[in-house]
Amino acid sequence: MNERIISASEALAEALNEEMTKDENVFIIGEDIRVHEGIFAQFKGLPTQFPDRIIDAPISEAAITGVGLGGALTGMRPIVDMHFSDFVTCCMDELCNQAAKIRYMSGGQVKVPMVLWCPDGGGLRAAAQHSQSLEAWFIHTPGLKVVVPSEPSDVKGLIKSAIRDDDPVMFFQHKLLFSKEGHVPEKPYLIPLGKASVKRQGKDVTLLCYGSAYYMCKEAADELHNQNIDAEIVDLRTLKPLDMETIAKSIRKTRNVVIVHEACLTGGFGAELTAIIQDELFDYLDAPVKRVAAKDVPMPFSPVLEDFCLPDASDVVKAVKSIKSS
Amino acid sequence: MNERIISASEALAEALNEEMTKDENVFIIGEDIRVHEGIFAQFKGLPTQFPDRIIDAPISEAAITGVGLGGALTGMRPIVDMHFSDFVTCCMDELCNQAAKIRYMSGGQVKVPMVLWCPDGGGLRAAAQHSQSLEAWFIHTPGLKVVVPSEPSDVKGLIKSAIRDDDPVMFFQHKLLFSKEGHVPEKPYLIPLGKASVKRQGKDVTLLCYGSAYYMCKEAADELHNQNIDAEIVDLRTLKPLDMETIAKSIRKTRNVVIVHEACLTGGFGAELTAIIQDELFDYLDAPVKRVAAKDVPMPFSPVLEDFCLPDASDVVKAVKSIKSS
Amino acid sequence: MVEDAKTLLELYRSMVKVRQFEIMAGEHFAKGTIPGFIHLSIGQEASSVGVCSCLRSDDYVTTTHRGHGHMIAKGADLKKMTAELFGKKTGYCRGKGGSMHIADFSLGILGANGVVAGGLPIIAGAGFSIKMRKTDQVAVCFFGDGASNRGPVHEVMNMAAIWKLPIIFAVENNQWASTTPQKDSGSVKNLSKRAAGYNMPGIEVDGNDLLAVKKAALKAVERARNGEGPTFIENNTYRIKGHFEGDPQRYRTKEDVEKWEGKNDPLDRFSQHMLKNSIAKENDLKKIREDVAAEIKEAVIFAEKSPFPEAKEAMEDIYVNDIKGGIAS
Amino acid sequence: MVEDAKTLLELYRSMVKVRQFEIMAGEHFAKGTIPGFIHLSIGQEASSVGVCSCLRSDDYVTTTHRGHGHMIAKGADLKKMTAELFGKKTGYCRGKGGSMHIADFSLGILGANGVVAGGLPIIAGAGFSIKMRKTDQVAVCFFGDGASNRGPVHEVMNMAAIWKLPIIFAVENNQWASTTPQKDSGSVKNLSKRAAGYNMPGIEVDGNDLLAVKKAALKAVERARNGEGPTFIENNTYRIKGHFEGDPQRYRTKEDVEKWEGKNDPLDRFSQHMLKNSIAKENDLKKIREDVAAEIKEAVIFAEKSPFPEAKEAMEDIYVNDIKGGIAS
Ligand SMILES: Cc1ncc(C[n+]2csc(CCOP(=O)(O)OP(=O)(O)O)c2C)c(N)n1
Ligand SMILES: Cc1ncc(C[n+]2csc(CCOP(=O)(O)OP(=O)(O)O)c2C)c(N)n1
Ligand SMILES: [Mg+2]
Ligand SMILES: [Mg+2]
Repeated sequence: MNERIISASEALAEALNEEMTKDENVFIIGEDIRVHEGIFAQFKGLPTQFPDRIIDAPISEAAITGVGLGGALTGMRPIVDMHFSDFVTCCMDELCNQAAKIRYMSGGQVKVPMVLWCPDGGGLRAAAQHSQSLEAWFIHTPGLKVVVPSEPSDVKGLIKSAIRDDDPVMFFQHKLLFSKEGHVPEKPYLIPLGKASVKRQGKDVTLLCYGSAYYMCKEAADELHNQNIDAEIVDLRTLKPLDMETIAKSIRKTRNVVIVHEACLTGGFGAELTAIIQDELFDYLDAPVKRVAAKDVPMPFSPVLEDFCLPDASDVVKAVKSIKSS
Repeated sequence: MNERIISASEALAEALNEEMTKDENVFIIGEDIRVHEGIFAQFKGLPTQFPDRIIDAPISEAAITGVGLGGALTGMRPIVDMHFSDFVTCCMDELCNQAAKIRYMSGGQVKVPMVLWCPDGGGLRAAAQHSQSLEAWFIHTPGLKVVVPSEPSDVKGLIKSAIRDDDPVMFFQHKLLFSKEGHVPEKPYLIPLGKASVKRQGKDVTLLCYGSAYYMCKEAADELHNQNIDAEIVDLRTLKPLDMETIAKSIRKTRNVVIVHEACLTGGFGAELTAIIQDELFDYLDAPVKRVAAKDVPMPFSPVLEDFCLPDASDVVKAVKSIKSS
Repeated sequence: MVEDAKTLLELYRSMVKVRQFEIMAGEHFAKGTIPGFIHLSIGQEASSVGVCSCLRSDDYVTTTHRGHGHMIAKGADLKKMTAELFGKKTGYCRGKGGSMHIADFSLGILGANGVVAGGLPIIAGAGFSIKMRKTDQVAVCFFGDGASNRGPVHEVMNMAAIWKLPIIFAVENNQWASTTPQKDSGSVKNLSKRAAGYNMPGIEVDGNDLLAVKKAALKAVERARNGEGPTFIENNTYRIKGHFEGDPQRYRTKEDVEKWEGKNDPLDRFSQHMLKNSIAKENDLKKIREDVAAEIKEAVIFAEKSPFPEAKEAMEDIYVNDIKGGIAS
Repeated sequence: MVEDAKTLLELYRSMVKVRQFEIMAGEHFAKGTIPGFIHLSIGQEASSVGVCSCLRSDDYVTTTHRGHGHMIAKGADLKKMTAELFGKKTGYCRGKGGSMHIADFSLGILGANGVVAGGLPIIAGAGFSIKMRKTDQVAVCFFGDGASNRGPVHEVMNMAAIWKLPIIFAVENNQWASTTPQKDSGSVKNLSKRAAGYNMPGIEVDGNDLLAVKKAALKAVERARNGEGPTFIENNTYRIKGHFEGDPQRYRTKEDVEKWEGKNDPLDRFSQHMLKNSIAKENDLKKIREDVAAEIKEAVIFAEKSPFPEAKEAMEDIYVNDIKGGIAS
């Protein structure tokens, strides 16, 4: 078997290359993407390969998002690079009042095949305006789909599906995961939106996670294994649509759930997941659903403080033990 | 007893009048507020009373919110009128990246005594861009406080506290509630942020609600009473900070919870509430926490469609019976 | 620009359509047949018709909360429009949009908008897409004097200028933004003056003179089709009706408004022009008004007879690949 | 504008402080003592010092991601700044802000900003508040050529103009916004040209000539203090260092940069001016540089010796009336 190992950046660049080759209506617009080929090298080779379809725009997030939306409405498949997910605050109207709603408001006259690509998350000592994980806002915005991949192979399969999808997709990729390496099949493949992946089988507790939290859960599961707790890891990959089937199957087996995400706790996606789970699987739960998430603060700069605010594997272990030892 | 009955608009105008009289640093800035004295007559008399402190601005939501923030940082206590809550999309950066975070980012150097006043909600056939209830976004934004009053007396006591509060407060008032009337004491009074109100005592089920949902619960409780179900209504009034004590006390008694809000279901504040409740009160729950909320769609225009999408008292009754008959 | 009589009469017909449609809408709103709120553009017809008559059906337009005129001038179907305003299933948006969200993508009308200046970022995309697809389409965004103070206008104008996008910025300076006079909210009286800050031609037009608008628009359209870039056109006009139907209009006097009626009315001015220059006889014009009245009447009957959508249709049209509205499915 | 020698030497000292502080910061970033990322303004000192030297300590300033110069020129404490960059408890923001969020509200410095153009709406509020409180303070917002393309700039300029707010728009056109040259992203070469669209004076200045900047700023400050309204000043300058420390700068050549060093360097230009006009001797200047070096050294020692914050301090400073970070309390 040909088990190729590449980074998430390479996986992304490869996927984009494939999709842009396949469909000449796909283009990428953002700020300062041509020279660096993406600050995480995630667009490597694309400016050379597709000189007219990698677009450097002025610092004008509203207009840039408008190019995505207006482009999508008129025959293109734009990918809008938000640079850092924190800057979605500069184009919320274009995203949430326009892109998310125009299909519905027009009675289904039109499709909006657009990807809003957002590097997000903390750990870079980049402080409060460059470290957020904002997926929960968009979960609460009907009309948008939300994807948050973790491993390089997920990145590749999901970005391709997101590009081909006819609805606006928010695609969040954690800044620290671009350099992560993993197996990525060489043949083109798609991962459908709305399919979770059971990445580790276990019988004692279900760890529900996405994005950077997957790696926390992976580490935690190893540690729990040493302590004779057998954790199952479900990487959600897509938050909207959500793969409730896979989630339910796992919970019916383990009867214990810990949800992990890097976004701050209050009002995060973990809240919604918990609400659904306790409603649909009430009788299967041996313990309350536990949530592990960042502290409810703007992300601080100093390493000591940031490390304290971000969740990590030990928090996951602690949360599991709070329900598995009771 | 002098039980004066006035509308929410009158209660608001009175409260604003009191606070503006008391503190000359309070001003209101918004669009088209002087001539109409507020489209819901909620600023009645103020332009005459305080000609220099009721400010009509150009259609520039980012700059207007900036006036609020910059004013708050330099000695004023601004109230920013968002016109319709839907337009927060035009100033999310000023609200969520700046106002919410500046105190924290500066290490506590400064206070941000600013109120963002937002009429929200549906039922006016105003369609997708004029009917939203967006409080959940701000619950997930550390640094902001969130208030959603229902009855006229709450409006008065809470807006006064919000104005005096030294942190940025998002104050959501449902458009259809301005004309609702109720008892409002004549003497000035404050209702502290973070205090829920048990508005009806009951033993069978706790209805947690805020804003327009309070009136749905009130109607539902009457109906449930006819069906021999005794509902307790807890009007949260403030979502952040949250009065978990009052909530817990009620739930420990009733062991059944239905949460009601007008915002759409997925990712709404009901999710967070559910997650906290099932965690902290797991053993007190006889049934899953149920949520009643709007459908997960952009609000449609046609009355038939809008009525279908909005929650109402009958949905609350149905939700209660789904857990109280099992 | 020499137009033959037939063309001119068609322009008149288009203006009459807008006018009569809106009069009808105002009446039905007052009666309660039209829910929600509506904004009429009566008195601004020369702007919508003057600009849109220069466009092909594959050109793009974004409009505003005050968009009936732009829609109709671009060729929208009166029946579907009326039905939409009535909230009916047969409306343009199946009853989901209403006046503020009407659109006809088959005619390049990318939507009215409930957000002031909401159409501008969209037009940037339409213009950009034209450039990428290398067609000779053009893209027009209508917006108001009030809208001109919003940030996205600046971003889009700059972007259109640096990339020479085939965009026409058609601002309708009707002197009011709700209760706010333009002179109080705008730092320049003539918004066209701002165009220079983007290296873009800025033209000020008597916006109630149909042919003047058309002349300016034709030039801008030509420029755009030739890949020479955007143009900013300021149509100076006046909002005769209240901001919304039902507006008590305490901010101005009846006399203020009257100055813009009668001989300053764009329809009157254009009919006078045609009569004076013997392009048409009063009878021709009358016939047009009657034809249009019949058409509007038909549209109303269509709308009245149409059913409301069924409640469950609310759950359709959210996603292309439907995820059934809820997250858990 | 005749300045005495002492004043001029103080201006020089201020520029030297900025320069040496940033050289130190670059070195410590390279060493890893400074976490995160930092943006240096080396080569732009005439702008920060020229403008801020016209201000009183109760005047307001908002700055940017490239804000060390503005901070120091407005009088910020070098120890607290260094400690903040190092992430220490004794820093301006107790380690919570870092380079991108330094602020000193006691000096009217309303914050650096991680969001491009993020300071502009804040300055609107500061300017408005001055007007309401009827003081004669002024409010200055620094921003970049890249920032000038963002929407809020437009909104705030219009608002400042109609209300005659005492604001100075100080754009530092350093010809680059990250990898993007100003000529590719801006539809006009001279951003000051846009001021006319707001009925606002727009002045273009040789931004590396300290006295030219100061002269323009003084005039603008006077205008603002007198209630005559805002001014737009464009300081043309150049970003000598990369966009951020560590920037490989593939978008320009060494030669491009060198043109702006040496005799075009603002510090060199100003010292030459003083030497030529016998305002100061080389020894005076040297003494200043040495004094500043000692001060910087002290600041570094202070920062190095300072403790990191304790982890639990992360839960402080969120709210004034603390709700303990969590919702359930
Ligand atoms: C972003 C935003 N802010 C405020 C409003 C409320 N509003 C609707 S129309 C309007 C006035 C618009 O004036 P103008 O752009 O001149 O258009 P006109 O109504 O004159 O056609 C306002 C303030 C809105 N819909 N969107
Ligand atoms: C709203 C927003 N968009 C993008 C960025 C990323 N970014 C940071 S600095 C910068 C360039 C700014 O250029 P300019 O305004 O000219 O300032 P300079 O760096 O030249 O001082 C960009 C694109 C950001 N921080 N905020
Ligand atoms: Mg107008
Ligand atoms: Mg620059």
